[in-house]
Amino acid sequence: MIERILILLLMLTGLWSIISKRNIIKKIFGFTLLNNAVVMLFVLEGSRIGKSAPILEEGISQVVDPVPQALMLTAIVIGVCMTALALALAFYLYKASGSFDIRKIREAVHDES
Amino acid sequence: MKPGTRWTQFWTVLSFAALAAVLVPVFVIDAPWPAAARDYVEAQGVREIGSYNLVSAVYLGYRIFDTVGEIIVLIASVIGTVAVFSAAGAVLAEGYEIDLRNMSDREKQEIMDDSSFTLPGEKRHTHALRTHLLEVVTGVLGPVVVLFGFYIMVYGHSSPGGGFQGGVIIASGIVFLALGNRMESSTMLTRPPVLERIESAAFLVLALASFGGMFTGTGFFGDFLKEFALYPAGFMMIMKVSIGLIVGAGIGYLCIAMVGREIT
Amino acid sequence: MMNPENLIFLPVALPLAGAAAAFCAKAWCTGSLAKITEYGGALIGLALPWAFLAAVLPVIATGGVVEGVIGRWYEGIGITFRFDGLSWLVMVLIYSVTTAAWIYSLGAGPRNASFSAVYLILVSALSATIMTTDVFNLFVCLEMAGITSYVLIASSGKPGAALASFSYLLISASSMVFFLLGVYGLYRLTGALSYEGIAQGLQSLPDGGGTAAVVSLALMIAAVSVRVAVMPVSGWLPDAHALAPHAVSAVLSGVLIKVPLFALARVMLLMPAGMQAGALIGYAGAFTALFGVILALSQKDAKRLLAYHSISQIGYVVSAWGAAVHVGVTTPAGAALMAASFLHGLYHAMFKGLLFLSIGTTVDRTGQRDVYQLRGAARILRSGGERIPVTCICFFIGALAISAIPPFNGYVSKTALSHVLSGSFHYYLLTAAGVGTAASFIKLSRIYWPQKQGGEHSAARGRTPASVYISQLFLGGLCIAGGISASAVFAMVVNLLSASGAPVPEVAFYSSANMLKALLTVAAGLILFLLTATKKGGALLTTIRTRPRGFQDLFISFSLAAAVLVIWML
Amino acid sequence: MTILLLALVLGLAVYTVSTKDLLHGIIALSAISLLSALLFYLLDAPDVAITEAAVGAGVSAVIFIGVIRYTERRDTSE
Repeated sequence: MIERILILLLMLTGLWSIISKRNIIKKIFGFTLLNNAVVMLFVLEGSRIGKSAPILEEGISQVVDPVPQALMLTAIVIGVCMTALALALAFYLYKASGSFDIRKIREAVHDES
Repeated sequence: MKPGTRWTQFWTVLSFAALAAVLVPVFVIDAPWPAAARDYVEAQGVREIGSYNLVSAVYLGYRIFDTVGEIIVLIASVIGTVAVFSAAGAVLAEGYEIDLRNMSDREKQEIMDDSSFTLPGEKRHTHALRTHLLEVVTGVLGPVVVLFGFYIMVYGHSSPGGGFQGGVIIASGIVFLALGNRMESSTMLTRPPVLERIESAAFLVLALASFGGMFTGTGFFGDFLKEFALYPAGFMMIMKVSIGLIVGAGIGYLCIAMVGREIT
Repeated sequence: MMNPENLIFLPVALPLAGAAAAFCAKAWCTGSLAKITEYGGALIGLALPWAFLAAVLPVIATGGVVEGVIGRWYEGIGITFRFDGLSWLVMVLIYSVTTAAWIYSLGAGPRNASFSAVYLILVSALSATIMTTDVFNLFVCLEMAGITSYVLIASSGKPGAALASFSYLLISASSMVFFLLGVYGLYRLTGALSYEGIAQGLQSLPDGGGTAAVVSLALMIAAVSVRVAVMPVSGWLPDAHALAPHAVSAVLSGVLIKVPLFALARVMLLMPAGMQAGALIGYAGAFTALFGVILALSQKDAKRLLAYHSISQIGYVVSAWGAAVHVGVTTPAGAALMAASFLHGLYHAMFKGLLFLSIGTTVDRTGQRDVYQLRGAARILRSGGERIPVTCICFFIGALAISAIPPFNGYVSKTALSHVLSGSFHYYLLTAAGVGTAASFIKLSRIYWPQKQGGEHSAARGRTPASVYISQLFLGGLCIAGGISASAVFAMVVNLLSASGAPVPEVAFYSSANMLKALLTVAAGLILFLLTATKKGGALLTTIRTRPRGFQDLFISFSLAAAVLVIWML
Repeated sequence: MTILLLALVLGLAVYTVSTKDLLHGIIALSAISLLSALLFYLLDAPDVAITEAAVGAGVSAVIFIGVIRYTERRDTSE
């Protein structure tokens, strides 16, 4: 129970970073934390049943549920792909506006409308 | 302070608190974990997929399409990231194509400085992190790391590991090669066009392999080598190797792009 | 191979193979061989699926539903795809617009093999999104469609597009994390990922899953709503759609915001609370239609105006869709609502795609995007080698269709919508939105009016490529055909959607009352337009246009929308 | 043990979000990835642990640093 509350707090930290920070790199940090928190939650709860890692060898039974682990492999990779693209765009925006501050970027980019 | 700012802060806090309150019920579920899927995979996984690592059995067998989707996300991300970077003026990985013989020492030094690992605000001399030692060690370690990546990739059915993990290790090996050999003798493997060829060819293999099962009665992304039984988990091997090559070449390309030099 | 269980995967597999071929063309081939490989890949990915769609129509039309598990594994773990009437119809939507937009991109750019590869991946992901019946696979498919759209938006190379792509990426990737949390909740409770397994699992639980299940579903719905751009969470859309390359704008507005919506319909039927949520989303959609059109009317950038219209029109689709989910899709009333909703989605894809392509051609040619500045566009287009004013005619077809003038397709779908929604609260909001639509298109069509003073626009050089005209004529033809064959198409959509053969509601499309209503709407629109052209109206529009918009607002509205949705469903 | 690790992760996350030096934030983020890899190993998920270590501490750190080194390191907003 305490573990899950800690993960919830981790998730909220990430969300807070996305919502309230003006530096776009900080926002990307927040997204990474958010993604990590869900991965941790899945794996933590997935290991509730079973006693050993899901690799069948002699005399091993009662493994943990392999499905959430397989899902989380996918989620981790998708998260890092999004992070990479977001960073590339952040880099581009920095080159275009000279700042990581979202308000300055918006001012620099959106002067036409 | 502008008049709107406090109002925005109020809404920020309110919405944050509302979402936090809403999330709590999901986090406090205390029902017993459903074991149906686990029991099925534990009983049938080895027989059906041929993999002792049950995570691999799910990842590369039962739910192969999720994995393929993830790899496609990776491919699109690499294409997009590299395109955005070059649009931003960072001409990538230029260092490998430069002919050093006709350059003066000062130009060489500039390239060295540009391609160093220095960060803005660093007080040390510009290429302090890029020592001769680093070059030698990474250059020698590179091939070993690539080999180790292949090992992880191929043996994922009986031990932790698999296509993706092996691919990431291969990518780091490629980056090692790039760091080690960049000035004197360039390796084929660290050239972006070569990496792109590997990536695209592996993607084509992956896409064509998905059709195989349609002719042998196992369906889309089905195990069409089941009847031939050349090797346990033969289809899984094709998937693993092509995924590993896509990931290795793609992430290697991405990382080389990141440590490449900038021309503005 | 001809086994139907294999065939249904072809719309996913063929574009994927095409994308691989296009990617190989970039890496391996040079010169004309590269072009041949790339076009071959596009042919595989965009043309062959049409043959498939034609081939399976007889099966689907008789109420047949084909289900297939990928790799024929055990369906408790494997990924099940379902091909039914809804999938067939949405695929027609996907392929008609994506084919036209790809042809357009040949002439007007972005013209390279990477673009084709990413574009074909997008097509494949969209086809998978509508067919999948597995929550985690839906997550993966949405992410696939998402990342390709971020890349395509950013590919226009403008800083504004990069910012739009960044905002869209961050809000939609973050909301997808909450989607994943919803998947966790459902898997935690039921141990299943397929819709069928989840529904059974929830039924066997004592309290149907309780609060946790409802919250999980609400998080998933809120996350998908971000993609659909229903009003509180639509802030990312105008910039993204206005600044993307024209061909991409057409696909984004036409296809990308609708496919997740119809995929969501399957998810919402998992539990009774989902039907509750349908009502709320329906109301949100009706308000979206009205507010979207007010914002559209105030814009001065031509493409941004169209982008706000996308929000408004998706509001029409969503309002009927929400009502359909609320009453249950399988009931006769629900089937009719769903059919009207889908029909408007399909027709909107066609005429909005057409509008984006023709306005895109115009602004490229004239180098001017401001609606208040640009005049005499038809003449400038003629100087680009356009003997017959194809672009101009196509624009007017699209504008008349979106303003619901008979006999174009927009009239048909809006008549169907007002028939099935008549008497409800939505109906009045949608009628008001129709007036605004007419007004804003009168405003937009002024760019083709003859110019009074001498031309100072820097017209682009060179001839407009033929593919630009082909794609516009293709979509324009579809708009007219959809309008003329109204009753037949509506009956076919109802039949395909209801599967059990629900009665087709008799809609008198070309009755005098409906025609009169269309005329009155346009007249009211003209009055509204004249009002906004006055000094006071113009000042009001400027106030609306220049209202502050922040990045934070996206997240604040997402959080609040999710919270409100949960409270509503409980 | 898991509680301890998670508390450490949470502390690092707060540091990541609040620090003014983006490079420190990146290093803390990599440390979070390594700690969570350890956590996954303890929770009988070796595959996820390998992936998280390789991706979180390796690839994403390289990309973050690659961006930071061409731009700026200080968080100058606020």
